[in-house]
Amino acid sequence: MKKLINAPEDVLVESLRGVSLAHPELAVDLENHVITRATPKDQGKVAVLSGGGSGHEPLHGGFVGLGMLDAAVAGEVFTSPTPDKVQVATKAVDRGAGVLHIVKNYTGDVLNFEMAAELASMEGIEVGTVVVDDDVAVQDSLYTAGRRGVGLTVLLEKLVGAAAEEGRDLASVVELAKRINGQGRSMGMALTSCTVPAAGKPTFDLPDDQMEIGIGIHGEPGRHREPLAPASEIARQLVEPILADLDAAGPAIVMLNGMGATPLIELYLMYAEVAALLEKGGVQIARNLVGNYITSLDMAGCSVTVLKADDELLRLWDAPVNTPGLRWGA
Amino acid sequence: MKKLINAPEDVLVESLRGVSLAHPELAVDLENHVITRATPKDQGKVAVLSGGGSGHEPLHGGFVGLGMLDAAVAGEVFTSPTPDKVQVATKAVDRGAGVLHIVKNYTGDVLNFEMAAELASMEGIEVGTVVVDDDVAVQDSLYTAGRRGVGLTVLLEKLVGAAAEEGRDLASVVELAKRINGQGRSMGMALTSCTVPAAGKPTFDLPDDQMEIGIGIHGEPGRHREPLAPASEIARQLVEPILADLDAAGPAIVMLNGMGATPLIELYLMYAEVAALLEKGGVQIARNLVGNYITSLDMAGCSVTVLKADDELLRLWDAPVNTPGLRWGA
Amino acid sequence: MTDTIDTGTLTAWITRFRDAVTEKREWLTELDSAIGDADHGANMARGMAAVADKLGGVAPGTVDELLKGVGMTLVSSVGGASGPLYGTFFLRMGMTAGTVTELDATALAAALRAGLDGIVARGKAEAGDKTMFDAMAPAVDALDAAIAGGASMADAARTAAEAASAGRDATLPLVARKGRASYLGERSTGHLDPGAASTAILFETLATTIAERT
Amino acid sequence: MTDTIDTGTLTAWITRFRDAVTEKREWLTELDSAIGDADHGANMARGMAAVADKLGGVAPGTVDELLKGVGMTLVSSVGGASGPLYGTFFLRMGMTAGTVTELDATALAAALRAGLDGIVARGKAEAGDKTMFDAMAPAVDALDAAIAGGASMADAARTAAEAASAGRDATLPLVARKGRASYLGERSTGHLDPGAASTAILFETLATTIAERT
Ligand SMILES: Nc1ncnc2c1ncn2[C@@H]1O[C@H](COP(=O)(O)OP(=O)(O)O)[C@@H](O)[C@H]1O
Ligand SMILES: Nc1ncnc2c1ncn2[C@@H]1O[C@H](COP(=O)(O)OP(=O)(O)O)[C@@H](O)[C@H]1O
Ligand SMILES: [Mg+2]
Ligand SMILES: [Mg+2]
Ligand SMILES: [Mg+2]
Ligand SMILES: [Mg+2]
Repeated sequence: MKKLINAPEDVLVESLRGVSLAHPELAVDLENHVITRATPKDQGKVAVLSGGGSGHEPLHGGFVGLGMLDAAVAGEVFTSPTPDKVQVATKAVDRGAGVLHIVKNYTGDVLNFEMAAELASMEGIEVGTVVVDDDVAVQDSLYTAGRRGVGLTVLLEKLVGAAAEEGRDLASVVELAKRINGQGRSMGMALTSCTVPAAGKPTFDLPDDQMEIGIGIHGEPGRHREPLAPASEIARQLVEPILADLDAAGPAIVMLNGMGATPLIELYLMYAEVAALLEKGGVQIARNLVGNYITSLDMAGCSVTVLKADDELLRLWDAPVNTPGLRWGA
Repeated sequence: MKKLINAPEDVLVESLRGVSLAHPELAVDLENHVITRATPKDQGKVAVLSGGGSGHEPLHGGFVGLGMLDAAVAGEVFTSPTPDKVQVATKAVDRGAGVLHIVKNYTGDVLNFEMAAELASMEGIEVGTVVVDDDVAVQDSLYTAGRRGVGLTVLLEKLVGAAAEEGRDLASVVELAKRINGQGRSMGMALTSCTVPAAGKPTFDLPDDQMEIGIGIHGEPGRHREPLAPASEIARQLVEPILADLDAAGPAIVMLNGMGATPLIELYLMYAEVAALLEKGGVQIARNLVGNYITSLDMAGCSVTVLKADDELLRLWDAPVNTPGLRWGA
Repeated sequence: MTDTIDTGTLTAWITRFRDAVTEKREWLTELDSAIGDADHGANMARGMAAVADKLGGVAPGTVDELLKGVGMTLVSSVGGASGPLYGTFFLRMGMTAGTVTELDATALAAALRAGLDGIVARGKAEAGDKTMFDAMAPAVDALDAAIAGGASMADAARTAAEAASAGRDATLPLVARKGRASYLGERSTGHLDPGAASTAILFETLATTIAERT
Repeated sequence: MTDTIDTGTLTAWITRFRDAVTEKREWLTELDSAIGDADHGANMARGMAAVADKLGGVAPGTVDELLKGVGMTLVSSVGGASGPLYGTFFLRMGMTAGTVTELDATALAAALRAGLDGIVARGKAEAGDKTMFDAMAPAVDALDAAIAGGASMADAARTAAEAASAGRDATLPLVARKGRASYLGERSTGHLDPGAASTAILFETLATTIAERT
């Protein structure tokens, strides 16, 4: 295992220490693994909190700041944070208007955030929850844990963060979050496995001439393995399942996301392929993001997210955001 | 070779096509591999141009925009652009006040930009040049091509871009650029080699328990090979040569840069180590950047850049910048 | 001597479980690499280390205090799916055991059954979903049956351990329908479920501890 | 028959050089991987393909037109260090040759000498710096000496080719002092210089082409 780390068990806290040193505009609670804004938002506004296992950086800690999250709770690598820590963060950011929990749909995340919400309500804090499940690689049926939450989480955090900043109430923010979740889909692929520090070796073996299609963001192998293909063919394998699942004709926000070890030169190349296919499918890309936003440690690969947009979503998208990972208009 | 590409010889143009689709605020000349701002700066201001081989993204194309570059000229992967293309870009962005060429110190870049400056002056365009050579891994002596230009290029492009935006004349911008070059130093390391698409396999072999110290940004092996070490020890091997070469006590701008395949979780962890060592060395980190800013394709590793700062530099640093790769205050 | 398990022995069980998951940590993670996210060994080792830290040196009070402490510590130190599930297991065990200092065979069986029900209440797993349930349900059933048949606590626990490890092995061909492994669909067959594997360890250590009671 | 080389033969040389660097592309890149940035083969192949594209079908005019065209095309299609250096080489060769349609041995030697001087003017390389200079300077020297000694153009070119390849081989133990390889310091020894390797090909193809003149 080749990583810039000390001991595997210290990765999370030592990395958070770096975040704390690099970003005076954030407050980092090293004991509870919670990142909040150094300057909280105004009293009376809904707070937006997300969290999950670490290893997806900049998600979620890199999205704390004006116009996006109020708090991010970091679990160990690929392991949901525990309810008590989510509860600490929820309490810390509640400004009297309730807290939205943005949860990615994984059994661990769902269970821990459920318990956290129970703890919060025992303390009289109103919590609303959206469970993001946008991954079309997984059949949403009785025979799975449901679709995973992947790339859409980034777009949702941005949009919902903007809505909360406007002063909307919790019910309306929750409704918006669920609407966004309903009209966004993602699909990802990997060229290589990632290596979990504590495991010390790649999660799966992938021969030099193979790739995984339909991966998650935790080094889970994909739905199927395919011979390595050119970017144009990979783009097709990502875009088709999305368009088969979502009537995406019309304006959309599109993200071409890297899994952590894929450089920008490749991501832009992939974006050109993906954009061409989407436009053929009737999608008008109104806004886009190209880069490493929701990663899987040192995995090489990419994912595509398509969110159907309307004037409201585009206005929320364009609203100022000032976080380490996403910044404009501020 | 596992990459998100089609044919190796098309990587540059296809990637630029993606940049063009993703960034309506940029104008991309696909024939000459030149990226400029869609809206040029005001007449009478010095234009700032940089360029070099591709494979270092976001450098340079991702730094075109308000407050930073006016043009970036992209060569083939790891190959300096040719004089004619630099000349096309120089002409395109000259607003009557001359053009600064920011050149990284490699024989190829220096020779091609030299010829380009000759061509430009034949057409009556005033060109000033700064050759960035900040890499302390290389002895600056008669026995080398001199120090390489590496991480400092990012900081220099930001600062000089801000100065040009203020309306300073070419001589003063050149002088500032040279001053910045004089007081900044970098040092890098690799955990893995990168793979040049046209070569199809890693540039160098690095056993699982070894790392390269003192690498460049083109897959050149480092000055020496060392047993793989913890982050704290790696930080020491990067910081010590910088502090041995530069009296860096006092305020500084510091960048902890990833080489392309190293995820943020590791970069922040390294930043904590580096920051601690620098502070022990009397450096007060006034501003910082942590992320992948000047990369070497899919190389895993990192570099440290330290630039001694003063009030003027910090003011220029804080000035608005609005580029795909660096954005604040705008 | 009456056939009971007291807080001291329960503590010994917990300690032995900690030792075993720590020792088998790599194996559990390897199982989780194949069909999950390569952290089950780390999760269990981290959680049980936190539990041992908390127990360390403190005289065990009542059974519910002990087991609820274990559950709370797991909930707040593991995360992932297994944290709330194993946490709930011990919390419910403790609640059902009540403020006593020892359990007889029937009370132990009832506590374990309550723990299992807690896992189902949280995770909604059914038989054949390829989860820890598939090791735990047969174990608890076997324990009940053995005790109903008049077996000693030690024999009943041994039977339960065997049922748990058979249940673990039976997860091999299953297609997962819960947890991360379910994302793999058909590709999840041919691998043991990591949670079923840790559950088999849980019952194996229980049997050994009871057998070695002093 | 007078002992000259005309534009047709010069074109054949250029074409043969293109074929050879294209064929040896992988090897040149491998040499550059060891002490550079793994692109010398791609650079030379790309540049000479562009040159061939430009020459294709066009009747060769004067020697200076031909060689300056080659030089300009290399300058504007290669990039890197080798682009301006090989580009300058051909530009200077053409300027020195002048508006003629053929060169005798002395004129050829003068043109090559001017090309070499151009490379030095741009790149400041000295003997032993481990660059293309270390193959080219011995080759040009050998050609001069052979011609001064009354050798035929073909024999002189063959001698030059042998000197170039000896010069290339002599770069093996050198510590690089110019170009990317210089960053490696002592680690640059034990490898051939890629530019010296392509220069040896340049003189080898010249010798073969002159020998096969019709
Ligand atoms: N809904 C569920 N009900 C019961 N057990 C489950 C459920 N989901 C997952 N598990 C168990 O949890 C185990 C995985 O635990 P662990 O790897 O620690 O957490 P995570 O899956 O969050 O990484 C699985 O092997 C399975 O036995
Ligand atoms: N200053 C110089 N003078 C002469 N030749 C040089 C000089 N610098 C580099 N070279 C030659 O250029 C070759 C490298 O060319 P190439 O790989 O195409 O360009 P780059 O080094 O820019 O990647 C070296 O092997 C060497 O022979
Ligand atoms: Mg996990
Ligand atoms: Mg090069
Ligand atoms: Mg797991
Ligand atoms: Mg090279």
